[in-house]
Amino acid sequence: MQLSREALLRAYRQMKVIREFEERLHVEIMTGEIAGFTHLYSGQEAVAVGVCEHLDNADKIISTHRGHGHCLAKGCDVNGMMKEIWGSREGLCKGKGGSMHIADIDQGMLGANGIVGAGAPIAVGAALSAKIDGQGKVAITFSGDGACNQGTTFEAMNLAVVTQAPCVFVFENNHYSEHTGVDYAVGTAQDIASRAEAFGMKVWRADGTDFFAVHETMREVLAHVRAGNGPAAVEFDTERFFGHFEGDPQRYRGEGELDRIRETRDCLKKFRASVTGAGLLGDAELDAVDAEVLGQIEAAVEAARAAERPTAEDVLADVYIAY
Amino acid sequence: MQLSREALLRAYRQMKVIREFEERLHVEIMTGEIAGFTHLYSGQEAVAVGVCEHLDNADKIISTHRGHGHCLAKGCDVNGMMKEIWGSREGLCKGKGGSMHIADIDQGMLGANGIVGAGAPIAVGAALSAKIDGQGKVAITFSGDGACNQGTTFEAMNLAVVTQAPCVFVFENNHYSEHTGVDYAVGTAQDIASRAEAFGMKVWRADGTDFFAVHETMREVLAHVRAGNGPAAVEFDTERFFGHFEGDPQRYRGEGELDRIRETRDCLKKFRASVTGAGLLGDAELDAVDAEVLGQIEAAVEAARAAERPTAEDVLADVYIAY
Amino acid sequence: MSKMMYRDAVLSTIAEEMENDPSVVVLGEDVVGGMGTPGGPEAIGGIWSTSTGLFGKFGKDRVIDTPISESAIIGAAAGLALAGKRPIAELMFADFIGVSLDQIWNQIGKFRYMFGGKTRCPAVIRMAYGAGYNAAAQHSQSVHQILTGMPGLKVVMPSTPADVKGLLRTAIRDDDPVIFLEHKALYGVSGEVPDDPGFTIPFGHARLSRAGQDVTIVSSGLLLGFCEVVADKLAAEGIGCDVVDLRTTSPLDEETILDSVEVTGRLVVVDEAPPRCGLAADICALVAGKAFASLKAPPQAVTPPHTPIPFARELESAYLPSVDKIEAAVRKVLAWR
Amino acid sequence: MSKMMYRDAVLSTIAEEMENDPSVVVLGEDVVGGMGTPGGPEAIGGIWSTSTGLFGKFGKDRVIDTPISESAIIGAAAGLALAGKRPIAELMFADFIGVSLDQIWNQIGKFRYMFGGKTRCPAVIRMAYGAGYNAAAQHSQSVHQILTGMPGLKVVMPSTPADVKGLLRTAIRDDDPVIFLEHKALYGVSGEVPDDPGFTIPFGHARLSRAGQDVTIVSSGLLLGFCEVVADKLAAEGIGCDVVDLRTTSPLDEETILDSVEVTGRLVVVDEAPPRCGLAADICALVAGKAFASLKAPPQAVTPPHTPIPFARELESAYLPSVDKIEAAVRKVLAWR
Ligand SMILES: Cc1ncc(C[n+]2csc(CCOP(=O)(O)OP(=O)(O)O)c2C)c(N)n1
Ligand SMILES: Cc1ncc(C[n+]2csc(CCOP(=O)(O)OP(=O)(O)O)c2C)c(N)n1
Ligand SMILES: [Mg+2]
Ligand SMILES: [Mg+2]
Repeated sequence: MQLSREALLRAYRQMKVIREFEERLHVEIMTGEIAGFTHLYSGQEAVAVGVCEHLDNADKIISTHRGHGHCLAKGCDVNGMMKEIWGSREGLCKGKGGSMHIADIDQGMLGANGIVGAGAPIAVGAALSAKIDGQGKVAITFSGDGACNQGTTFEAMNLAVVTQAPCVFVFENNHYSEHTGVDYAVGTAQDIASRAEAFGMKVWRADGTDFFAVHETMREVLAHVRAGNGPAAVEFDTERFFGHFEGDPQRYRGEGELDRIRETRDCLKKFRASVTGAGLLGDAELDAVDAEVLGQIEAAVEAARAAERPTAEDVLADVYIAY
Repeated sequence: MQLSREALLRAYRQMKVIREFEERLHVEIMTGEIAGFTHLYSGQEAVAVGVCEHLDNADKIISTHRGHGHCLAKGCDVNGMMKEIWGSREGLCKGKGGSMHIADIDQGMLGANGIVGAGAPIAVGAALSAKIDGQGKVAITFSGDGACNQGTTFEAMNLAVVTQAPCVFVFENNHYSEHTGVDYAVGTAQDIASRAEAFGMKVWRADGTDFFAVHETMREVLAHVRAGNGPAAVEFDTERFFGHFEGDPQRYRGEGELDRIRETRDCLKKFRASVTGAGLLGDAELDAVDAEVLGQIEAAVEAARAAERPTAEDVLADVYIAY
Repeated sequence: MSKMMYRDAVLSTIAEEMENDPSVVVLGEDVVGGMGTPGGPEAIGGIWSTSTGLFGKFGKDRVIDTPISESAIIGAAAGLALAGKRPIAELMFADFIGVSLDQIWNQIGKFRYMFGGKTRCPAVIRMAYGAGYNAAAQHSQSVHQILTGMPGLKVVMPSTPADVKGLLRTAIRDDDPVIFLEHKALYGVSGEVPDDPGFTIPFGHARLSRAGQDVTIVSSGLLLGFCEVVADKLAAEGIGCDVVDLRTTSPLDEETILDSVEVTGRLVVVDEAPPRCGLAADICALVAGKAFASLKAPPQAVTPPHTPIPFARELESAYLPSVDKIEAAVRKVLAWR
Repeated sequence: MSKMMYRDAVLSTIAEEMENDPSVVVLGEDVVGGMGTPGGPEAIGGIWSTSTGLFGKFGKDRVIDTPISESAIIGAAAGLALAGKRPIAELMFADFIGVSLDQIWNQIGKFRYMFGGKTRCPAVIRMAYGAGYNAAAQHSQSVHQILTGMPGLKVVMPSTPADVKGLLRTAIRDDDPVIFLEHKALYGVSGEVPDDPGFTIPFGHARLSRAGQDVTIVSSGLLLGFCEVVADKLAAEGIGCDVVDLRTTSPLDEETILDSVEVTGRLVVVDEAPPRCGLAADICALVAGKAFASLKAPPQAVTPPHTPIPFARELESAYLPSVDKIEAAVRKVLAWR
């Protein structure tokens, strides 16, 4: 289905925000200013955006350790996120969560998650809530090719089928879990989607570096799930452009692999080529978006750097609502 | 493949021992003499025996909460088991384990297990040990139709495929997990075996109330696995004759279901009809086995009743080898 | 007041709260029972009879029978709670936190804090715990000591039907995650329960079930009753025991404990968990740290030994704290010096 | 003696034991690293560099790289151990006991007892624990208090490279299951390690890392070093501290602790776990119970507050016990009365 100019521009912008957010963090992290483990989403933007462009705040998503892209695509505030990653008390989570634990319940973003595989059952719960409400809302869980081996992911798929929960299992196969290849760690002779299918749900597959493929596939998937046909799963083939976490020397990559995927599998480049080729958008307007986004990220970094730091008293706040 | 008279008699005897062991417990439990939760294996004997007749002590099995049949089929001592169930210090586990925790490592019986799904990963470990030893030995895990929904079972299947462990996942589908039907709890549109297949292993299916079907299937399965082709799974369709545990009023059963399965799905009856029909064994020799087994069980119960009771000091023994 | 069993106090409170608040949802294994069987839904409920009839009343969207997948059960409760519902998840046995701990500890217990205080996670996780049924090492355990040690969780251990009623109402209405521990051996015990639909018991308020001047006995759950027996026996000899029923181990009512010890100077803590890093040690340390000057004798813990729970009747009885062992401990602190 | 880092003491000990005993097997996520990638096996090892080179030396049957399936990892270790091997399983972060606790707690820890004492389960489960890396609530936790409370498990917490060497040898050779806790912030710390291939340290024997007459400080792991700093500072003022490095929390060397407190009469326990039902309370209760008459001041615990572990640098520093907080606690017990 043809997207409007506005929708195209918004999708591009969303992907670009994620890309620049991550590319900037990659640089900033080397300065030592940012604490903790950070896992960057660069390269996978088309998945987060292609999925979340179909959702509103009442639809829920739950993310992973590599969560920035999902958060941004679902509408989390760029400044609030940057401040969180900087550990400021003005951050989305007051500096208590950091990169791996960003959440914004009001946006339907139920949290990045440091525990691989933990998100899937939580999404089933959110989907069961949507089922009770009966408004055709869904819950979506993002999982990696590594997370798809965790028992919780399997249990969640079965529970979703049994309860006919409106839940979508989005598998982002970027071929690596930390330093291990998907061909080793996922035993199946076929693919991740086939394994999901064996649990009794309908599955789809698409190129995760092609925004249009993701978006179009998700249209079908969501039509199926919102209509009350139970859960579904999608496997997107995608690429991560950086290491598993910042600091990873990536010696497990093939020769020239990083250059090749940046060259041929870059969702932003592919998007631009496609929309300009089809005459839907021009390079100039995309360049304008690029410039604007760069400015936004620059401003976010400056704001994060200047933001208020938390204090020792903050440690004790917010454990319980009432204790 | 045709079994020898000796093999046929032994198989029948093994099944009969299990049957009479369980039928007797069913009666004894009502007297209140036996403590704890007891889950009886009556009805499923052809699976335990059809599997274990192919194994020697260096092959390992791991069982479930419904473990008596597997233990007996794998060679655990009848008296030692009865004493254990009676909680005697002469029991196989000195009265510390009870019905749900009988093990006999020397027989390659790595334990009944009170935690549903816990056995599968343990079996993979035992299989990895066999792989290191390189003697063509295997490890077998028995799981119910309920246990096949536990995350550990799925993780174990994937790990077995990834590591090409000589492990066999035997699924005993008796249609119920406690009070819930398999059609509800196992989401897949197909069967349990199909789900195992999606993990990348070869699977088989057979009638679990037909000893010959089980035995013949396991011959193929074990030839495949012992030859180094990685793990395999088998789904046996079977029946449990008693409640989930003793005391279960079984209101979830269909009308006449218990009579029907005792009539048409009794592995002992089917075995007898088959071997006498084919002229391989005569009713008289089978009756002789029956009588002998009844005597053995009677003796075991008497021995258990008379066996030494544990004392308070025993509580503190055997936690650590050296502390 | 009505007389009812502990298990019925659980069931009736859940039913009432479901009636009052459409966001309350129940999930767990066999909470309906009979799903997918010839007997059909509710042919038999769960083994503790704590959800009987709920499915018929509230339907399948709010009474969710699950496969044997405890991580998914607790995870689903987490998701329901984050999405605005008030899930009550049932673990059939407390021992099954082993297969679902991450969702309890690292998820439900941490959301509010990790997410900067803006997230509510009003999930109740009920579980049957405790020994006394000869269910052996994997079906008899106490887990409150493990969960009390986990920040973000509230932990409730009612010892009477009335406390079940008042504390479970509070739990369901609480905006924080609550672990609700039901002792298996208490399910069949009857007691008077207030009829007032507004009756609740706040968390962090212990109950003084016996009052005396000579020794403080702290306990909860099944063993509370054992302590009362000892207190009554000693009362006949003119020895007065304060018996403190904790009701909730997190939050802990430090004040009631410390106030009592300030008077008595002597403390016995009776708990069903293993001794190391357990609740008994926790409370002995609290008192030693904060009421040191009042203490006339070493704080005494009565717990099982540091072993798994054995099966045989004789072994399990020897394993568990008994009235005799409690009495001996009390006499020991009274005799000190 | 050789100077080596804590992480290298782990790696070299594993390599030596694998060399000596063909039944020793290693398994875990990325213990090989690079499996199924263009870079190939060992392209990169695990994130802690504690298994580098093992695959090349001992091959894929004895160095088993696993999918992300912690229950299966620990379960497989259980099966390997029951079948006669000596598995060393690695959990990348101690926090992942959440997804594998059943296999640790209800399986590995209980086999020997449940099965009547005839079963050996010589599994070592290594895990990186502790805060200090701003890894936030799900990647920074201490878990020794949880596992120490579980009968059947031995729990080891080395604070120096030499202790890693001696204790890990003992762990691998032990016939019981052992939890081996490696503090993330110590991996890069260097120290002298005995070269003697027979060097082992028995479990249940604490180390007196500083000796003094005035106060007993008990700790382990990373915080031990903080306690030493405090002891050295106070020594300059003429205040003598016994600093007890527990080395193993189960079995616990009660004797060394009690002997010390009998002399000093004052106790400070410094521990990284949350305060409730933690190790600090455990040891305070032990001392209050068994050395009551010697105590001149209330036993004092220095622990983080009862909150999850926050992310930001300022918050994590404020959360963790610090040299200053330890010093203040020591001065407080010294000043008591
Ligand atoms: C339960 C658990 N096990 C292991 C880890 C460590 N870990 C973090 S990310 C990761 C790899 C995840 O791979 P994948 O699911 O493919 O996601 P990707 O990193 O590719 O986005 C691992 C092993 C963890 N955080 N949680
Ligand atoms: C982790 C765990 N969850 C739940 C239970 C309670 N339980 C014991 S047996 C059982 C049903 C198992 O069904 P299935 O696997 O089909 O085996 P069957 O009883 O039919 O032999 C349940 C739910 C348990 N023991 N362990
Ligand atoms: Mg990946
Ligand atoms: Mg079954």
